[in-house]
Amino acid sequence: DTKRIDVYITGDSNIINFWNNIIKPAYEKANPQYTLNVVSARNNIAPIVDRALAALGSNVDPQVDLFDENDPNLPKGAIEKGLWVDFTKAGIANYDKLNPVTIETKYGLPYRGTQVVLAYDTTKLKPEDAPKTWAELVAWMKANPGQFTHNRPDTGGSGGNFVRRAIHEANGRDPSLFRIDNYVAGDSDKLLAKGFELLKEIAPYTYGPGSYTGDNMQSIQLLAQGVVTMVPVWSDMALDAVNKGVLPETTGFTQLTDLALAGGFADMTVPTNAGDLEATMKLADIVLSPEIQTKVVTEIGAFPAISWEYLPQDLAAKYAAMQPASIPTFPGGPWVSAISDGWFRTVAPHVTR
Amino acid sequence: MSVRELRQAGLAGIGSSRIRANWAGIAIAALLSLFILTPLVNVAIWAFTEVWRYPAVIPQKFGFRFWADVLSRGDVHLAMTTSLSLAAIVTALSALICLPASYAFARLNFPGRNLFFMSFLTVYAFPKFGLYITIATIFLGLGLIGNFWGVVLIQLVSTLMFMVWIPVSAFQNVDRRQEEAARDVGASQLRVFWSITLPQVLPAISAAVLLTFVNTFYETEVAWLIGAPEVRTVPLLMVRFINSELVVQYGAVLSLLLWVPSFILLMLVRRFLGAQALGRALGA
Amino acid sequence: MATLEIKKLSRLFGDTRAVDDLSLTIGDGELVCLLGPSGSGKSTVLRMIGGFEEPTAGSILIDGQDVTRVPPERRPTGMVFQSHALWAHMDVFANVAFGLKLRRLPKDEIHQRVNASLATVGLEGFGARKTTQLSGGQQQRVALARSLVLEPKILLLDEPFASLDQHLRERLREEVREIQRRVGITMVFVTHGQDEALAIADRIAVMRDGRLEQLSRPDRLYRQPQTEFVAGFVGQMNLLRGAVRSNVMTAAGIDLPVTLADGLATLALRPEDIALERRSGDRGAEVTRVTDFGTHLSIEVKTRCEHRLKIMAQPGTGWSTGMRAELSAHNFAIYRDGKLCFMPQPGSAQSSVAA
Amino acid sequence: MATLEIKKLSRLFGDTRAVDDLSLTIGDGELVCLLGPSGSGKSTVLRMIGGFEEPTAGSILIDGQDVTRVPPERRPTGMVFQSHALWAHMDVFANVAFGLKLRRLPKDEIHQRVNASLATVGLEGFGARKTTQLSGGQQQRVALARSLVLEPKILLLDEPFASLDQHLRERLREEVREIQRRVGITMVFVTHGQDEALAIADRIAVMRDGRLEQLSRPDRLYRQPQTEFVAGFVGQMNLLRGAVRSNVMTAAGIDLPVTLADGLATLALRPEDIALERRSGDRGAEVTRVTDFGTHLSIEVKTRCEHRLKIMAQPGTGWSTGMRAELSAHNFAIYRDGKLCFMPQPGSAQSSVAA
Amino acid sequence: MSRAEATRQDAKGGRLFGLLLIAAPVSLVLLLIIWPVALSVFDTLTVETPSGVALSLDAYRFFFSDGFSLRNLWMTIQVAAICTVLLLIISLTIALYLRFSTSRLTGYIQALALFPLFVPSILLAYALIRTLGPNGTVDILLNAVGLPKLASPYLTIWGPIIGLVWDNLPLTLLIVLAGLGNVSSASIDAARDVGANRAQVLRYIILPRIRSTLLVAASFVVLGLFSAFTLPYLLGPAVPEMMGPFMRRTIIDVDDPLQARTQAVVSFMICAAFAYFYVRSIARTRREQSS
Ligand SMILES: Nc1ncnc2c1ncn2[C@@H]1O[C@H](COP(=O)(O)OP(=O)(O)OP(=O)(O)O)[C@@H](O)[C@H]1O
Ligand SMILES: Nc1ncnc2c1ncn2[C@@H]1O[C@H](COP(=O)(O)OP(=O)(O)OP(=O)(O)O)[C@@H](O)[C@H]1O
Ligand SMILES: [Mg+2]
Ligand SMILES: [Mg+2]
Repeated sequence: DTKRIDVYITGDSNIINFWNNIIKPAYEKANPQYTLNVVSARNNIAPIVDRALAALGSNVDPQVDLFDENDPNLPKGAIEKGLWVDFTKAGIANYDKLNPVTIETKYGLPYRGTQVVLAYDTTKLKPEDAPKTWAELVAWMKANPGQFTHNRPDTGGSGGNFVRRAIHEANGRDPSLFRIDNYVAGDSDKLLAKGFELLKEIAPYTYGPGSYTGDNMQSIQLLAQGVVTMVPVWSDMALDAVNKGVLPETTGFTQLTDLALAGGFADMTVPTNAGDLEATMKLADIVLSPEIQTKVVTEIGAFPAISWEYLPQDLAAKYAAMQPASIPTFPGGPWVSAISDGWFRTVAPHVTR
Repeated sequence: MSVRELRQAGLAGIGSSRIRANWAGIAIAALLSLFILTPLVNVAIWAFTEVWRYPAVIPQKFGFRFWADVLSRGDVHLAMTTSLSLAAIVTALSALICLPASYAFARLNFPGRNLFFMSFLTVYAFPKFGLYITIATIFLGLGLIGNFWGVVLIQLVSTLMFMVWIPVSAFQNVDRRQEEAARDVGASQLRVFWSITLPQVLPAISAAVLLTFVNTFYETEVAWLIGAPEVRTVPLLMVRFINSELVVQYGAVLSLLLWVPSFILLMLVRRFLGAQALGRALGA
Repeated sequence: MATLEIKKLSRLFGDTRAVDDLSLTIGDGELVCLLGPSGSGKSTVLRMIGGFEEPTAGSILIDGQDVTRVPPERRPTGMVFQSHALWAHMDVFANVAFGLKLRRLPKDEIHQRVNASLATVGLEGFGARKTTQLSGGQQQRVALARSLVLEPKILLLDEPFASLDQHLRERLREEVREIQRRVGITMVFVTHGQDEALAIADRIAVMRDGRLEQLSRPDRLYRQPQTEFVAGFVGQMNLLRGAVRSNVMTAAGIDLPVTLADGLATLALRPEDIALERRSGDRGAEVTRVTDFGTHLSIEVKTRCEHRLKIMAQPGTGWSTGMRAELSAHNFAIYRDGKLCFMPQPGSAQSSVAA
Repeated sequence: MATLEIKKLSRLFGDTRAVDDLSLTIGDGELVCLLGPSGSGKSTVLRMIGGFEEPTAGSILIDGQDVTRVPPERRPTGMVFQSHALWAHMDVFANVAFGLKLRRLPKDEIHQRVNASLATVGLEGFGARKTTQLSGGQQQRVALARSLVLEPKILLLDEPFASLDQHLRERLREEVREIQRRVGITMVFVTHGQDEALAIADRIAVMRDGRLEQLSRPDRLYRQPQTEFVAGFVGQMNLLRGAVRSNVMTAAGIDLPVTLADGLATLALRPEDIALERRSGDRGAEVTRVTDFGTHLSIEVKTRCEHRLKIMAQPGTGWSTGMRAELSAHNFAIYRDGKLCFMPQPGSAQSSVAA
Repeated sequence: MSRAEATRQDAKGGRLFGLLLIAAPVSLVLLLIIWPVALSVFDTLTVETPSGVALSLDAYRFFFSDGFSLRNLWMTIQVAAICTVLLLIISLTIALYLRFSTSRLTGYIQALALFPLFVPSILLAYALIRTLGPNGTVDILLNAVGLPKLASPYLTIWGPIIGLVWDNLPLTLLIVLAGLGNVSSASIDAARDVGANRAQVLRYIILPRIRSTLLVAASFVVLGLFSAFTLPYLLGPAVPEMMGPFMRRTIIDVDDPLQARTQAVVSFMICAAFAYFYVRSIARTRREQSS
């Protein structure tokens, strides 16, 4: 009889498949007495986290061992209550291999990085004309109304990071203004509001106008069906889509060069009341191993969380080009709700249809 | 009157109103077909499509590739078994506790009868999300979260209204005289129920059972909020296929797979539904 | 076959006295009809005998045994319902066999008894039919067979033919009577059709407002109704308000010798007990309508004092509207406070009537 | 008031010939009853006259105008339904007023006409009642008022009193007849009760399997039924199979002089046309049952050759079961192939009968 | 024990027996619906202060002064109203045809109208996106015959309306059909007899007669619409959103369970009003049928 480790995946199906097809066999081979249970928690992570929090202090098993991509700062007070495992003290062998820039909090364990890029239809927009800066992007949108859309910032993330790029743009393209610990209600909201002003300006030129899609996938579908010319997408997902033929070969990608769209590293979190903490730590360790990290690059087209030096040489050489010098990140925590709620309240209703 | 005359007269008769009535029928049938069938047919086409990009009227490439993919996926099989056993268990339990209750509502007099009867409406009247959030916190303490039986419990509650109301109106429609006649020839109360009452309400009960089964099978929110991670049902899989699967066709294939049982069920219960079991139960 | 004794039976529904202090004894093999207007409590009595309704007071004895609290399935009674109450999910055979099956009789015997019973009601070979494939009359007969097959001591019938048409009703009524004679069963038959009661009953119990008005043989009920209500309810009757003065009853301009104290009274005259004699000019009563029923004429006349009377005459007697006639009665009854108080000896009183 | 002419009317339901080549003319102010067994097509005829059913063939003329294809709302007919079909969401007044409102009459006139119409049916002051607060008879009268208020040329009534009890039915029947006389309206009245038809109709149309069997005045229908079916359907009749040989009709041991060719035939004898004479010993027919209906006795006898006959006798004639009697008929009819083929001249033939 | 006593005991036994039989489902409702609902309501009406729990209407004050929330509520009401009207019109048309036609098409129409009962809403959302979505099948066909594209209802208020109408059609139809079954043909014939044409028959006889049935159907639809989630979420616009998705986003994304509960209670209050209509209409129809 084997014990079960429950892993909740926030990501799209490519991530789920990655866990199921790559990590799960590796883990179960190394730890035959355990089975890995991969659960899709698509856009619905909060109740599960609440559940773990509620079970804290009782001896109830919350049936959660690991979240593959979660913000330990949510819900408020979870860290103080001791919900999350502090990885600096968890004794994970591969922890030291982590690329320091990827670490945002000691309660999160980064394991893959990705960025949002702009995917577009090369039959309608020549690669040489693709916008390279925010200003060019806005100009293009105004020249081609209805040809751009992104998904709502509460789902999926590609749209959310586009929104965050607007906030960066409105605040002098300085990502350092936004840190995990410097959200102050009121003051910070003013910074965000400036970004929302930019978005309001382009809202009339989005598809619909103002018909923001429900998720990453729906944006890709609109692009695939030729409804729009350009959407922000997660780089790994979009590549996968091209491979699978969902997006035509004629799909092009571009990144803003003045400041890239925000991306980031997925932080695994582990609740301290997980059923079998030791086995879960073994899992975390395996995910950070060079073998799996190599697969992160080759299988899902993402960036490794550990430093390139631990990965095969040829791989580093091949993908270094695609990897920008830095991926601007946007902190989670209270910022997430503030951005999402703010966007819903100020930007989305702005367009009258 | 000769046959020819008769036919002429008949045609004249058909002339005005009968044709008009049938035009109405044809119009209704056509519009309804368009409304109901178009999305379904469309999905059916997608299921056999490999590439279909605007503006081609016919998909660029047909194929069965995704069928093999879907059919070989372990999660599909697992979800199917989970969903089927969940629906079967919930339906059986629901029938077990609701049928005696509906008999009591229809035939016995006890204090608070009407109030209790109407209380089942609350199952339908309170927004599910608000409700499940609260229930989830209660369940957590009971260890029912992520538990198959927790999901069963909540699903059971959602089935109560149909499962009580439909049989109640059926029981009320059974002629009391028939039951008395059976007692008259020597049947005990229990025997009367078994041999006389039950067979007559069976169509309505079948309708209720099938509806319950279908509703449970297709339920999404409970399964997620209460059931994860243990309970992964087909609709949850569908949600995933639609929201986060790159390949559109997975959803289409799964849809087609699900419609086969739906269609069989529909054919099965159409007779019972035609008997107005449902509408009357809901108070028309 | 059994005797049935009902003692001071009452049944209240809330404040309604559906049955009120009713006593009745029915002999072995007798067929008694309960006759009365709608709501008079007939069904309630029957349902109490069958055990479907509990008496508020009083008791019911079958063959001397008190069955007042015995549940229906253990009473030796069988009931045929107005709505026949066949079980639609069983075929004819199963309907009739159900009671026998409950008694765990051997298959062969069930078969044989069901078939015999179906034969009794003239439905041989209908066993495999669905009940919905039967006409109304056939369904009623199946209901009858279903009760008869159990050989109940007492058979109760609650307006079994009310929903059938006239011809069918007459035929079935005769069949029931025939079967009753043959099987010798005790029967209580509820009806609100007086013809039916007269045609079928050994004795008739007329009910009104839950109470028993009169219990008599049909001919006595018809010829000697003990109350004004029975007089008016059974058969056609001309009821005329009037008064007695010095041993003469005067009503509607008719004078009749009686032996009664003075005071108000009601004169009851059967249509067939009035004779008409033609008068010329405008003397006598005026014929206002003549209806030919084939077997007899029904003549309506209007007397001088604007009373309307129905009179029965032989067909072919040539009466027609507008004619004038003098009336004479050869049989009558006088009621006071609703009770019979005077009736001439047969053949004695014959009085000419001025109209 | 109007004349109604039906010409070669037929109606098929699938393969069923509900009405089959029926022709009929009804005069101004006449009341014609359609009489026939269940399923004979009476309602279908009526519904075609009212416009609720389309004829498969044939035509309907009202006052000479072809209305065969005119929808019901534009026909000058009014219909009273068996189930009275009152609109439960309207009060009595609104029910009666509805048709007038559709015609956009001024309020005052509506008020006055509705009240007059309610008065006609004896329901003054019931206007504000809910229809559910009325008794069955009152509901039927409202239905009648609802049709009458529109002053239809022809009033159609489809078994309007079938669901009411005997006493009430008789009273309403007379009221309808009264109203018809007063208003002078043309009426077609469907019934399957022969008494009702005999009591109310100017002429009776007997239907069978969608065809017209006979259309006559009630007395002629009763005394000279033209077909064996009519003879058996209207009133009680003893129908005895037999044969004619050398101008003597022999049936059930009865010999009667006729003038007919030899061959099989059916003898029809009304119960009231048979006289009984008492015989001693075991000669003659045996009395098997005597039922006292008050106005008459119904006697059943069994002849030597096992034929059963019904005979009507005066009450008080003392007949009882087991007696022996000799029968004689003073009126009879002979049918061959279902058609009347011989009837003695009134008063001529009187034949003693051996039993 | 005397006989009378025995009878009384029997009656009492019957009552107890009745209560026993309904105990299981009723206690389920009490424990899993009424109790959590009461908890939710209690939550929204109180705040935790240092001195304990105090009554407070703040949550509601916020909801009813927040334009955004109100706009979502208003949209839900709009969608519910439009859906209800559409559903009633469509079901009434179909039901009238089914009730009064003898044509063979009735079987087909009925089967068709009932089919959505067996299609989960998630599947329907998927199918509608493929069909009515931008450059979906309808657009493809329009384009093929040279017509201009459809303004896609997808991601507008009409997306959920079409989906919800589709989804709720069978139940509404069944209720209306059952109601029409209570209108006797004779009463319609009688109306035509006194001169009412088809429209007038509908207006004066059928509609008044099935008024409470229509109310039942409408209330039932409205109750369902307020908690509808899948269809508005997948087919509807980002803003305004219907109460179902709004509640979900409030709890999951905005992480404000209190407001989510407030939203639920507000929806519930509106539903309760309709539930009241519903119960009253049922009582009325029952009364009418028994008389
Ligand atoms: N279950 C009951 N509850 C309340 N009152 C009842 C009940 N059954 C009968 N009654 C009342 O008792 C009285 C007698 O009813 P019952 O049915 O015995 O009359 P009936 O003579 O059979 O009439 P009908 O000829 O109409 O069948 C009526 O006033 C009736 O309303
Ligand atoms: N709508 C219909 N569809 C099919 N058959 C019908 C229809 N209406 C009547 N019939 C058939 O036509 C025949 C005549 O029916 P109709 O109702 O006219 O008889 P009826 O004389 O009025 O009988 P009843 O006395 O029972 O009312 C019957 O065989 C009946 O089954
Ligand atoms: Mg009764
Ligand atoms: Mg008829």
